[in-house]
Amino acid sequence: MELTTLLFYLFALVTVSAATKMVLSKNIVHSAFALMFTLIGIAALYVLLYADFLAATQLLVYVGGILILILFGVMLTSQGHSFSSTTVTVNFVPAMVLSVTVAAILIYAFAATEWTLTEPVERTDTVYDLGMLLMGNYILPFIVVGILLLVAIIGAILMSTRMAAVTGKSSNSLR
Amino acid sequence: MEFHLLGIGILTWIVFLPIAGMVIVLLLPDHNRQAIRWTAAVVTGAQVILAGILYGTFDRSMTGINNADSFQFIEQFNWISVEAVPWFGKIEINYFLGIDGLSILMIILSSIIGLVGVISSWNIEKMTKGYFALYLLLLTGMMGVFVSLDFFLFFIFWEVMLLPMYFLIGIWGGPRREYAAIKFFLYTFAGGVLMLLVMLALYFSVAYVNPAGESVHTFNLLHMMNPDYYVDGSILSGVDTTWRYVAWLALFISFAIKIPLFPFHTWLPDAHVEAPTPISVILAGVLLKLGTYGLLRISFPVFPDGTNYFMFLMAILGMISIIYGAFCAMAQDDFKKLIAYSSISHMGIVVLGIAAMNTQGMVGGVLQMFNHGIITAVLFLAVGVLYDRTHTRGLNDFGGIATQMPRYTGIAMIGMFAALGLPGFNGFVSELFSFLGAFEAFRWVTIISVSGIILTAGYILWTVQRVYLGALPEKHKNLKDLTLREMFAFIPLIILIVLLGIYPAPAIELMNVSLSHLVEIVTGGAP
Amino acid sequence: MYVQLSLLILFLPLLGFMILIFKGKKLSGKADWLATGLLSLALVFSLVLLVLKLTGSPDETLTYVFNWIVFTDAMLVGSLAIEFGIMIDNLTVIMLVVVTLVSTLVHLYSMMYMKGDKHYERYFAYLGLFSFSMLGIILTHNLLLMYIFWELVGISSYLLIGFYYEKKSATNAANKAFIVNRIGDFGMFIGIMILFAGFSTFSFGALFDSIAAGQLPFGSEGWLTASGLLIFCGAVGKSAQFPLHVWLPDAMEGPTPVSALIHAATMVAAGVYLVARMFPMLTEDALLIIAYTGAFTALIAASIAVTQYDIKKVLAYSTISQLGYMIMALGVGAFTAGIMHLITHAAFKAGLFLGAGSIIYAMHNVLHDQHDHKTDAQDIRNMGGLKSKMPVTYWTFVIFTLAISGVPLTSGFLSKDEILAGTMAFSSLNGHWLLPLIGLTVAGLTAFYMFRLLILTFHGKPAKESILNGIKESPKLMTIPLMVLAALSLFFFYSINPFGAPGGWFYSVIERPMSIVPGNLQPAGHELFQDAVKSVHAMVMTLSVLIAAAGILFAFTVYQWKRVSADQLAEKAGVFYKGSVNHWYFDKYYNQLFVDGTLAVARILHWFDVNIIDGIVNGTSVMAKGVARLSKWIDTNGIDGLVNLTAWVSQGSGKQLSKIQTGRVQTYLVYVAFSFIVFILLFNRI
Amino acid sequence: MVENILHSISHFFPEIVIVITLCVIIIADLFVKKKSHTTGWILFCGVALAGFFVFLQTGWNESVFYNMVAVDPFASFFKILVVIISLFVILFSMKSGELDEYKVRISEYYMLLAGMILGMFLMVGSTNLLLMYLAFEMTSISSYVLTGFTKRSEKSAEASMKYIIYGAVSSGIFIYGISLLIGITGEMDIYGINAILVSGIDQPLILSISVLMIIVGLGFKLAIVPFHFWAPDVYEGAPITIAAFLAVASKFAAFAMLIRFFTVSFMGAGGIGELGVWQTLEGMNWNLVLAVTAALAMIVGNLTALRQDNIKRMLAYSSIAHAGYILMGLVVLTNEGTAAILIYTFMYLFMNLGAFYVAMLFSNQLKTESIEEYKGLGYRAPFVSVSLTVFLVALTGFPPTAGFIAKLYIFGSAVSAGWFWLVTIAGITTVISLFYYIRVVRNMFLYRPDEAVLPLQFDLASRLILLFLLVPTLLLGIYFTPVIEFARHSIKMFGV
Amino acid sequence: METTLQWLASPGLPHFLIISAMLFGLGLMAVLSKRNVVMVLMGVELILNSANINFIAFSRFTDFSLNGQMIGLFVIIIAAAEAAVALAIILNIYNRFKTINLDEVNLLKG
Repeated sequence: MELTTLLFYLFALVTVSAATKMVLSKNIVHSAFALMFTLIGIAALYVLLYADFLAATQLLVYVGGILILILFGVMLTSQGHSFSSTTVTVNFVPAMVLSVTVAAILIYAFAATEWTLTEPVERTDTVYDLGMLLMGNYILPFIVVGILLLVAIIGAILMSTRMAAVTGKSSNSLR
Repeated sequence: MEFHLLGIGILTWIVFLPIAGMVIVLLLPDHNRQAIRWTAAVVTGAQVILAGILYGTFDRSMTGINNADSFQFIEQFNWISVEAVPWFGKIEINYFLGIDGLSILMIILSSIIGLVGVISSWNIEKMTKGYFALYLLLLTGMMGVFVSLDFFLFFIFWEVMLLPMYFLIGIWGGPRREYAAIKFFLYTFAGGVLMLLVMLALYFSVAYVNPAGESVHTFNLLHMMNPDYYVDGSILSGVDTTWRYVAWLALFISFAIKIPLFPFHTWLPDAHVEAPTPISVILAGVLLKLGTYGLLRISFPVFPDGTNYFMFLMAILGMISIIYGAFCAMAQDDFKKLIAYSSISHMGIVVLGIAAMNTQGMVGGVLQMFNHGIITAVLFLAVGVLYDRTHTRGLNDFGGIATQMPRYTGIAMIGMFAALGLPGFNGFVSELFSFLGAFEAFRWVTIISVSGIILTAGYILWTVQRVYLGALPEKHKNLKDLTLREMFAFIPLIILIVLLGIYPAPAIELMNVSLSHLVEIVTGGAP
Repeated sequence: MYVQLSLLILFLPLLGFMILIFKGKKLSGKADWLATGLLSLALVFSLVLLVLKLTGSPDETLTYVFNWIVFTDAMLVGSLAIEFGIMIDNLTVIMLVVVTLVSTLVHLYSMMYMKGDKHYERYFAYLGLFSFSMLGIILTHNLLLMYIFWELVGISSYLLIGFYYEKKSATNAANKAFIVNRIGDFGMFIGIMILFAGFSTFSFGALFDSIAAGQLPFGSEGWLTASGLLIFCGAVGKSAQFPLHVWLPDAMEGPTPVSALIHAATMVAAGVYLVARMFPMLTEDALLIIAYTGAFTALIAASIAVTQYDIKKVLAYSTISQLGYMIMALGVGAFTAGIMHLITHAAFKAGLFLGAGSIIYAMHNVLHDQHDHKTDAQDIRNMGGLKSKMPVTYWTFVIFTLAISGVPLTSGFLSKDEILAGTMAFSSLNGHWLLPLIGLTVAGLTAFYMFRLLILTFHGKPAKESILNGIKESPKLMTIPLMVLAALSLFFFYSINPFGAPGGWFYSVIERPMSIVPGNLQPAGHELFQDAVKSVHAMVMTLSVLIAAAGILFAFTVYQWKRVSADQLAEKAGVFYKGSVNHWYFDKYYNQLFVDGTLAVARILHWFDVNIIDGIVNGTSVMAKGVARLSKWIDTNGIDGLVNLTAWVSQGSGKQLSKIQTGRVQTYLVYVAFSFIVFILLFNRI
Repeated sequence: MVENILHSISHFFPEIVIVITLCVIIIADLFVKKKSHTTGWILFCGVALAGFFVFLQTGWNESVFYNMVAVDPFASFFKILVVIISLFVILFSMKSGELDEYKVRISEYYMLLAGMILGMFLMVGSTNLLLMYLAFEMTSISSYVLTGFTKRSEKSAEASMKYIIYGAVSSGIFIYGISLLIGITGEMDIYGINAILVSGIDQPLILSISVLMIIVGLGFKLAIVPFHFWAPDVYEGAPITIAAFLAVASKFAAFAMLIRFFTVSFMGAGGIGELGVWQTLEGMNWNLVLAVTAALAMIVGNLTALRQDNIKRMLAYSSIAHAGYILMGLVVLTNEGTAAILIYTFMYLFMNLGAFYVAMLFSNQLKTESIEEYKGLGYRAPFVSVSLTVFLVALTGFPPTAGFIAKLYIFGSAVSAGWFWLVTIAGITTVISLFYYIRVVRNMFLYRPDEAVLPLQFDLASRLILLFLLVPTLLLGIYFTPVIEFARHSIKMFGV
Repeated sequence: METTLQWLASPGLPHFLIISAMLFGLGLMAVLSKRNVVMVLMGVELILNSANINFIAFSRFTDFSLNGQMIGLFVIIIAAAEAAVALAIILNIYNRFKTINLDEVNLLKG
């Protein structure tokens, strides 16, 4: 039972439990923070998987970016003035059943499959190789994702900015 | 047999003249009703003339049916032809027109009825333009079905008729026109889908090797009639296989709906009652014949085995239709409904006749198709005349019309008695031969069916009594007798009724050879 | 020569019909002369033909044939030709004369009787049409053509019965006549079909030859008998035999001359003619059934005639019973007697009707002058004592009455007592004693009711003096035909010997044809039969005369000298009286059974059509929902309800399906996840 | 490495043109005055140009960017389809009344449209799972936003939200499936995967799960039952132009992707056999799965459409049903089936766009999308109504319209492969479909309008556009050889 | 027993996969059951992350090597973009409906 194993289980526990907390908690802010822990845990797992760059990105983008975004969203859209906005769950039972079944099926499948494993290579750092790949085989996805971000930004702006109210609500006209 | 006009075959002319007419009509200004009507009249007149030419130049001794060389006025060229690719043979759809003894009579019928229809729709005031445009389109569809020898073409023309019909009933029809129109549409469309499936099944089972040595899938009906062209192992190859029976049934249903045969007939009364007079005339005069024509042109020669297998079923259904239609007709108070049901009964005779599978029966059946077309046309025109004047069709609202409108009554009576199968009128001849033929094949079925003539006499005479005889009610004291235009609509039909009644040979010799051949194909065993 | 003549005879009346129907109005009253002229021309021709034939070639049968339709290379039969053609033998020419003669006389008569009718021309046109088709029946050489003309006389009788088409009763009678005939024709048609299917020909000659050659339809003797009887059905219809006799009395709604021509002399006799034509191929059983049918008809008709008061009705029933006589005669094999009776009967019954016509004419005029529209001009109770006022009518009427009652020196006596002899002989051969018994009874009854008629009409006191005073003898045009017919009702036209026809020319030209059916089905041989007839002849003659005399006497005692009160008799008769007055309830029950029955069936089927079949079509669940609700639903939902095949179902399911579309993303996602799992579990092969 | 990239770029002009156009629009947006469709015209030209380059590529058949994108007839076919559709949609957008209120933002609209087009181009071409995912996302994200473009209408906003949530989840499932597939095969481009599968790995369960997850993802784009639920809501909420675009273009792109993915990665060693491509995937009997989904799509789509009153919603359901019909061609993944699908898509394009366009024209004038409001339009706007009739009749599949030919070939492929029960269902549902299509026609023609109402006026341009849609719909029904030839030569994919 | 312990003792590919499976399930759970759109969004993020774990695990344990990480990178980016757009749309919804509860935003149905 060496360290990595221990760490693995630790982080796994953190991740999963935090995720569970996130799903089950009634308070949206709590779940947001739970999500943060989940993401950190995942980052840690990445590290265990020798994906240091990924782990960093995960921390930066998710914890630093998406999560903040979400929190902003929460605040901007929190009903009323009471900050502790609680979220009720709809069709809980079917959701429970289904998600458990899906997870079960997946786990069974994973367990049932024997994967073509190779001896894990110990990498010192992955950044350089990733860079090379990005400029090489992955040039096209790289560009595409750039454009995608551009489009996304345009869209986000378009959606989020309030428009000068024009007389005559178009929504009526469509009824 | 060749006959060209401006380098275009006569059949193409006769089929597509109405389309040309339609274009002209559409170009004409809305308000210029007279011009529109005259265009339609001229076009249909031209059709009649062409039909006359066909009749004149038609070679009575050529068989046709399943043998391409013995068809007449053939026009054939590749319409759709897609090069073969490694994984699929050549695709070929032909523009293949031609007529034989089976179709010539139908062509004459539909051309005449077409003209009559135009004359009788002279007084359509509501959206005349649209009306005649649709009407002409309808005519093209009818003609096309009768001349096309390529299943694909046949199907297209078949379906082309539906939409105009829908509108003609739906827009110019009576109070419950929507119901009638959609009912007609759905029934026929359902039939059409069945036919489509069978058509595809045939298409994939039939392939011939063309001069270039590549195997070509084709919609050519004549190839479909030839057992050698069936690809081994394809669904419809072989004889007396379940699939062939299924296909036959599907096809039969799609035609039976059109005939209409019990129990697929319920669309007919509604459609007739709601449709405007000329459309009823077309509907009863020609459209119903498409069903039986389809049976003879496609079901019988393509599936002889199926036909033999289901012959008795056909006879039984024919019998039921005869008796059942007659009884239902007797229960009607609505003049048009009565005639509608009588049509069911008379078409039953056709089915019985052709199911007999012998020359007399076959000839009788086809002749009955023609005669019934003429006779019901007269009857519906007669109803129309009354309806125009009194705006009612209730049999009990009339009486004593004979005193007020003697000329009209005379003509209507002729129609009635012809429908009743009175010797001297054409109805008798065809019924006679249908029954004679059928009797040789199915004794008891025929005997029961013949009892239909009593019922027919019953309801016809009863109608005559209720409408034309008896005392004239006050409200009808000032009805006008037939106008000249109406006479024009009636006269040709009446002449035909009497002529063919006295000497049917001219009509029979047209189809004699072909039909005997058809009988041989079917009874001569499987493909 | 023969052929051209006969064709002329055939088509002259048709010509008249054509001209009158199209140009009738233009002829401005000359129409009648035209028609009559053409007819009399035909009469002349047929007389010529008669003489030529009987003198020239008495015992050969000429046929003239052309192909009507030819089916080339039909299956099995090769080239199949449907022939039309005419056949001339002695029977034909005699019948031609009879028909044309009576027809001409009736034409003449009608010119006066129908004068001033608003469809005068049309009337003569119809008469022409009728004569044409009747002559056709006589001349044809094959069954098909026979059937065709058969129908044509049917239609012309329909037109003539319904001539006063404003009268509901008239049109009803016309319909009844046609439809009842159709029922007979239905049988006849099937019979023809059997023969055609068997021998694929229609012409008598060919048929008889092939039967004589030993072929049978469908190879069974049963079918031969059946075909014979089925064709006889046609005769039953036309000749108003039981059970289809009900139409003839009603047919009296037509103009009286028409009744004389069609419903007494010619058309109704067509049935007899048909049987005569088919005679050779009728098997013994068939003949027996025919004989009994005839006998029974004769009896019931006579029994009904006894109690009728409408002058035309009485005559109608007497016609029926006389026709029964003829049929019976043919049935028992007294071929010649039957035919002869046909002809004699044609003469005197036509006379009777015309006489009745002239009475009615007179009565009608009187009533019309007196503006009396209540009293029925045809009811003999309103007559009486006319003897003095209209002598010609009276005396001719007496002659006819004597003739029909079978009093010696009249034509009726000759034929009738031959028939009786025939029946007697028949029974003596194979013990069907019922037939002669009925024959004699009917003879008695006939004598009785005919004299009852005579007495009530002409003798005794008039019901109303006023009427009697007004009565005038009918004009010449109407009396001349009467006289002619009266003359023809005397014996010497048919045989020199007033007490035995067999010596006469008629017997020499008309002989019973040889039966050609297989031996075991043959009726008794001809010679045998002839001997039997000879043996019983004298006895029968006396019997018949006595019975006739008795009948007449009884009639006088009851109605002339009033020794016995008719009412008391009625009392005594009880059931029989009631039955007879009500025509033995035939009409009543036929109406209930057939007419109402058919209509009921029709209504049921129609209901079935509208509700059940459409119902099924309107979707399966309809059956559950109930028909009534369906139709209501159709009307309410209008078109939306009417996706015929699938409407009900698909509309419903469509609704359910759109319920699934809750609009909640998460519900959707639940579905997705669910279907994912389902797919995994369902379609996994492991 | 560099030369490879350069070579690839030389094969990549259409996409590049689109990207450039996008940038040009962004720049132009700063200068051109608002409330004009200038940017729209720019996009129009850009797309047309791209179309031109695609046209130049006909017959090319290779794979570029390290086997990430295939430039082959199959891709070109769909690119051309996308181009045609886009051109029409751009024109629609210029005519659309509801967009006019957002003139200020119209250039963003066109930018996103450009993004969507690019995404589709990549979708139809990509042979690499990662790129597939990216393209998929590109299309989706822009379409989410476009759906919500008419911000002031609640419906639009709601639609966009539903769309994005549904889409996000499906794409999540999609990528998860991809991850599994990659994991089990260790390859990320479909050729490699095919190689592995052919060489034979015995992991049916995990394989099935992954493929099924991918189907879920794509099924969302195709809107086939049971993944269709978003479609009606989104179509109804979205601007008609976008609804049309989604109903036709993105659906086709997804089909292209699906077909390519299945065909290439699962075909047997000997290429495509008689039985289609399924023998390498023994885990499930896939064509049964697809057959069931197809049947469900036809039934559900057609039946639910019966109840609809909003024409957009009705068309949404009808397009679901049509997806079912197209799927019939996929059930038997033989060349014949594929060809039938290509034919169908080509024909379907015109009639469906036409139907949507007419709906737009009417809603511009009448401010309604309810079918009940269409009563008597046949007399107020004859030409437009007649063309709508033609389109609907074509959708029903009547000869002699393009729709019939489409159905003919799709049914034909199924019949020839012996899927009779499927074809029967298709036939029955076709009959059902007649009813809701004809209902519109009936409302337009079988009711006379009261005399008061005025006839509708349409400017020449809109009528011209209509004509451009109408003519092919009729013409292709009568003479369709070129389409078939085109389709049959376009089924060639790189590496097949 | 031994084997189980041993299996537990050396965390390999299956372990990570199982975690990802769990996360996937939880994400799905959140997506299906939460009324609040933002929560649903978090669920989606969870799903994406679970996929990512797969990729990276594969990159470690199979010869898929770095490609896995590459894809992971892209997925993260996509997730970010998607989240941004989603939140923008949610804001829009909030402006229209004054709520971000999914079941209260329900004009389109049937």
